[in-house]
Order: sequence, then structure tokens, then C-alpha cells
Amino acid sequence: MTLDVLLFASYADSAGAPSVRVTVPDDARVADVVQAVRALASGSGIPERPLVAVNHRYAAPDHLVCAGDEVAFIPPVAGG
Amino acid sequence: MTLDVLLFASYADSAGAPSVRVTVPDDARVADVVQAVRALASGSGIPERPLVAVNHRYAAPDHLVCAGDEVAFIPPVAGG
Amino acid sequence: MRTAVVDRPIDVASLAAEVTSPSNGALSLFIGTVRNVNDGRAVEAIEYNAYAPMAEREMGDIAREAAEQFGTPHIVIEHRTGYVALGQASVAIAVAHPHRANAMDASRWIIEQIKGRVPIWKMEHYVDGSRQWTGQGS
Amino acid sequence: MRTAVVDRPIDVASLAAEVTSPSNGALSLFIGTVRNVNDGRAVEAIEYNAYAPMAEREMGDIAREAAEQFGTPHIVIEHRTGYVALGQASVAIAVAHPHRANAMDASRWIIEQIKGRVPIWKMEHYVDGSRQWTGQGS
Repeated sequence: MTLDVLLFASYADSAGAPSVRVTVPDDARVADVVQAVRALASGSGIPERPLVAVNHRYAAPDHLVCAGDEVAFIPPVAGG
Repeated sequence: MTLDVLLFASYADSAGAPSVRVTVPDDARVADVVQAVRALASGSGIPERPLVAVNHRYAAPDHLVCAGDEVAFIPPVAGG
Repeated sequence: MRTAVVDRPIDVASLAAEVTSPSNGALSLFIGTVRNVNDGRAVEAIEYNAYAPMAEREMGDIAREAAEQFGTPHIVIEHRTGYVALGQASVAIAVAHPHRANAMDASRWIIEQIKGRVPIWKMEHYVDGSRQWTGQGS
Repeated sequence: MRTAVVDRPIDVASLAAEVTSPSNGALSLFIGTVRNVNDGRAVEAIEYNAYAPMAEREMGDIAREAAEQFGTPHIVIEHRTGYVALGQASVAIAVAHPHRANAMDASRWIIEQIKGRVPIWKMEHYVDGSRQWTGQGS
């Protein structure tokens, strides 16, 4: 399946875009999506284990990703 | 010396007045003023050891009272 | 730094504005309001009675002590007297500080000090028409 | 209970009014404001960037968790996004409760949760014209 992974703040700056597109196996987990993004030239600035959200909830590395899920990489938050 | 002792809240209600007049020796201490007030008919509702303020500051029982001092008996406070 | 015993409604927004400054990153406000029930009795209003000059002095001392202890001069305290209706503010504390923990610690310390040492008393007026001084067992 | 990510100034008085009710005796407000210095650098403004739908969801979760943990539904949280000038509010939390300790504990817990889990980032704009994302070492 093809996913558009949302990037924010320093991750978006590092990739030069607010999202990147990757293709992953249909049974991919969060960790696989991270690996696929980091394999891109634009994803080389993403750390090995970023926080990841799936459908607006933090998700563990072994969380199964489905087609149509909204996947986002979350840099260290700094609200308040 | 003669002192007008200020009373508040339940103490004023108990005395039926916002102040009571007492005469005490010139070398009287806070404890002596308390005793003099409690000896009045109107002062019988005052406890044995009320909080006392002299010139707007809490004062210990052995604090020396001078003519012209503003003496007040302070019921348990309940601000806020 | 400012403290006052007032006999008019407390303007919370104006207190907040008064302590706000670009050197601070945190503003903690505490507001005590009149509650419709106390010890199971239905309250209609509270009448606050102060030994005003001493209350002003104690509040000033508390603000100065808090300024020293928590490291900020940006402190405002107002306590209202007279008849205060349900839901209205009887006391308001505003503290601004560069850092949030200190601002919150300071406002908490201040309200505890106020309740412990400022000579102000409250007469609770109940819905059933009766009334009594709070916390004086009479 | 209400939470919102907003792109206009936060009205503290309106938040206070929103949680005020006669059943509560205490109102605790915390306001985070933009400070003129961070890590020794002169700041001119902060630009807040949010992953808005997730930020809204996390803030809603935080409010619901606080309501349960501290026992009050009277909670309002607003976080501002976009360019926020010195001294202006970036976040405001209002909690009303029958008792003061719970109101103050709740607002403190909420700001810590916001800082720990709501997907919002700040770009600091410095007086010298440079800028950087806060807390991301880049």
C-alpha cells in the first residue's frame, strides 16, 4: 500500500516537505513505515525511533498500519 | 491606662459591641488585657486565650501594651 | 506587587493584566468564589467582615514574603468585603513568574497564608434565612 | 468541559466565566505566556505549530482524564497557534472545583500533560533575526 506520512516542525524542515510518500507491504507495522521513510533521501534526517501517531493516537512500533490510516511522525512536543 | 479593645465577628456579637473599654495597670501585658476584658459582663464570652493583635500585628501574651496602642481580639480567621 | 481589601467586585482580567510582563512565561491565578453549599447547608451569600487595616498589613506581608520566597515581584492580591453573592469572587491572587512551577507554588502558598492569618471573617447567610459566622462554632 | 486549538488571542476572563458556577468554591487558572528570553537568547515572538486534529483529540483526552481524576467537569483548555507576541497567552487552563486543592492540582496536572503529549511545536523567533524549533536540538 501507499501512505502519505505527515511530518511536522523539524522533521518537515529536514525533509523539505510536510509529508512524504512511501510504499510498504500491506501487513506493515509502524516500525516498517519508519524504516521506509528513513530509506528515502528526504527521510534521512528522521531519527531511528520517532514518536508515531496513527489516526491521531500515539502508536507503538508493532502497531499494524492499514491502507487509509493517517500516519504522522511526531517530533518532541513543545506546547504550552 | 484605659484601652478600647476592638472586637470582631463572633467576639463582637458575644459582647454586643465592636469594642469594650478596660482599665489596666500601665505595665500591663496582653494577657492582663485579656483578663480584664473577660472580667467584664460583656466579655464573658471571650475565650481564655484569644489571638490578640497590637497595632495590627499578632502579639504574644507577654507583649507589653502601651497607652495609645490599638489592641484587637482576633477570632479564628476565615478569609478566602 | 499590590494588595488590597476592596468592597466592589474583583476584576480578574485586570489582575491578570497587572502582573503580565514579557519577562514572565507563566501566570497563575487563584480565585475563591462563594459556594452554594457548606457543611451540607444551602448558602445564599457570604458577608465578609475584615479588620481592614490589619488585613491590609498582613496581605502586604504575605505578598512580600512570597516575592522573596518564590522570586518574583509580580504579585497582586485582592480580598473583597461585604455581601458577596453566589459564584462571585471573594479573593483573587495573581502571580506571574518566568517559570510555571514557581508561579503555581506561590499562588498556592499565598491562599494558604491568607486563610491562616488575614483577619477576615465570613458570615454565611443560608437559604432558610438563618446565618452564622463560619468556623467559629457559634 | 471544552478544549480548543485557536488561532486568535485567548480571552482569560471569558474562560474564567465559562467554568464558574455556584457549586464551586475555587477557580484555578494557569496561563502560559511568551517570554522575552529563552536559554539566554532574546526572543521576539513564538510561532506555534500544531498537528491540529491530533492536538484537539489529546487535549480532549487530557480534560476528560482530569475531570475523572480530580472530580470536576468544569474544565476549559485553549491552546493558541500561529505567531504569538511577547507577553501574550499561548495556553490557558481554567478549572473550577468545590475545593481549592483539587482545582490547583488539576490545573497543574493539565499543563504538565499538555507539555508532555499534545503535538504542538514552537518556533522561536529571536531579536537577532534567527529562529529555531524549541527543544529539538536543530
